[in-house]
Amino acid sequence: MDNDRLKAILEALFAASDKPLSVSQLFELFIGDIEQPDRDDIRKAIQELVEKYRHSGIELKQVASGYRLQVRADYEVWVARLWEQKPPRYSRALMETLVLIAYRQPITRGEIEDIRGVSVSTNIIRTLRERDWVKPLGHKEVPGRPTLYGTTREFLDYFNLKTLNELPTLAEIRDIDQFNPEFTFEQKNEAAVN
Amino acid sequence: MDNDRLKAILEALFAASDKPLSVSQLFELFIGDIEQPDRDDIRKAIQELVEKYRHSGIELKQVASGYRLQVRADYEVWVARLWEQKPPRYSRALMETLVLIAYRQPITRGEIEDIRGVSVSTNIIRTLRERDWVKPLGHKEVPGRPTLYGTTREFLDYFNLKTLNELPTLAEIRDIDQFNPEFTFEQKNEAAVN
Amino acid sequence: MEKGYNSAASSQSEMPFALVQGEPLTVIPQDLYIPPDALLVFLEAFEGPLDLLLYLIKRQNIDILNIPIAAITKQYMEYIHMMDHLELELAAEYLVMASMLAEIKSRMLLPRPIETDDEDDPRAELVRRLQEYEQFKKAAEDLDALDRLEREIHLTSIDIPRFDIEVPMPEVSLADLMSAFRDVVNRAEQFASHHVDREPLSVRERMVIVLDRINADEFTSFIDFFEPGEGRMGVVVSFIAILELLKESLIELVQSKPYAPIYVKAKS
Repeated sequence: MDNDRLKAILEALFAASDKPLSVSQLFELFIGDIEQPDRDDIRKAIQELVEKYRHSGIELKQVASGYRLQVRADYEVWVARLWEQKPPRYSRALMETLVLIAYRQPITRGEIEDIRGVSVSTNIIRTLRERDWVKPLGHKEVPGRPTLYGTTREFLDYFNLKTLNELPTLAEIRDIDQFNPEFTFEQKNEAAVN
Repeated sequence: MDNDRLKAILEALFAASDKPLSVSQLFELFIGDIEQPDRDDIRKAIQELVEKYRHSGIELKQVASGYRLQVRADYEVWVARLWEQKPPRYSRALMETLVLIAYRQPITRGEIEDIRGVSVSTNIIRTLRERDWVKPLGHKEVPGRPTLYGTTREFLDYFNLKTLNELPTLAEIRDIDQFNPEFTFEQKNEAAVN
Repeated sequence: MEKGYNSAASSQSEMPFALVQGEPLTVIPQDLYIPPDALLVFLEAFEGPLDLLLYLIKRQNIDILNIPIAAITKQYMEYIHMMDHLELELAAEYLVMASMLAEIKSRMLLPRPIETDDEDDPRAELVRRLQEYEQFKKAAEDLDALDRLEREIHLTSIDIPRFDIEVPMPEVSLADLMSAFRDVVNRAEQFASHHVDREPLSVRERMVIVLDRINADEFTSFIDFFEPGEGRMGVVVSFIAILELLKESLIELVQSKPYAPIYVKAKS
């Protein structure tokens, strides 16, 4: 298949699909065609499309579950004027729970509560599951067999990420003994004297 | 405003909008901006965009109420395969929203959210309205004057009902559970989620 | 929250009032006064005891690795007492933290026996937890700042013209709908205030029909809503529907003088 034609077909598919499309999914859509492109043809055409859209209001972006056509964030100011409705807002409690599941998966609700120092409301877990950002991965083999949670591809897709590695890095935790040597020293001395 | 920038913004707007946009509508979206394009700037940029998309899988097409980006009909064969591969399904959240509108109409989005305990996305309401199952009935006289929703004749037709009264009552649903334990709704739930 | 940090920090004076272990200690109980209403909002802004502690520490630019336990405990307890005084429902976690702080404080004051030579600083566990929480609190802010769908990024909504092949619509069966209903009712029962299944649907349906027929500019005659052909039941249903709409302030009834015709219009 001619490369320009393949690009146009892919463009039509990305435009028509409301979900990201992976190279494998795209490959399967051509099965049975006389001129069937192979996976490399598709990858090459996608790269050219990404390039083609580089200076436009749209971008072809790779996220966790494939590529999708999306409106560039740069033009959000004008796009927002199209709609009356404000984007959904999520509470701090929800974002903190989500971030703990993302960085510490698999994690139980109890473990999240330990780190946050407060209980996690059922509503938060329900909202996260309803949004398909979080899924149960199994049960932890401790008394009560609590559910272990992890994040989904949809979570990465929503936050415009390809992999969990693209999440912002965590701040470092400093060790109390290393950063406060005099204090510990004095304490130890005092203790030794008594 | 620089012509390339204007083109990119217009592209973003056409891509984001689910309705055609006219030159006047577009012009109004820029009112208040420091660099406000005039109608002729917009017309010229649109013509250039139409040209830009001439050899692609998408086209910027003029219809009665303005311009819209659409998938080119030449590629319908592949687009149709996309749906064969993945028949569309409604989410659990959409079904629950619909059911609350059916049983509790007239009802506001906020009331639905109170009962469900999670927020209802704008998309859900939009989908239900596009499907013609739900319509706005007016505004509730409380702060913010939220829209009240109810179901339509098309909703009854689709579910083969003459009146809302033919919807089963809660007691009847519970009876089904009791007398047909093997036919539990759980199975349906799972099917709907996947 | 950010606002809270800034305003508190600016009203902060850093005069050390005591030296503990060679470190200046600043305790400013005076600045704890906040009007009760504001306090309520303020406390709701905290995600729990760790968050409150971090706030107290940040406000005074204290190094998290060297928390003046006595001072922080005192301030923390003042907040707890205020919450208690305002009869705010205090999450148990706040009290657990209060006792943890008290314990650390007493262990810091008491000379420690020799056999606990290897023992860590009594504050170590608290510091670890505070840092860990701070780490994820920051991560949550970072995640929130990422471009995301529905906010900075939007999916394209490119039309698909009517092809010969029809775009399939999702299929829904009445059983699917009922299963959703059952779930939602079960859930609503957890909230005592909602009763989903109380009213007969015929009234709800009639309410919608009434709303459909009226608007805010025109008057519709009250009696037009009653169809004698529907029989007694139908008339009663219509009447209850109108009363219900009136109760919810969705419609207005207008009568120019006694015994004059009654008109219905949408509340404008």
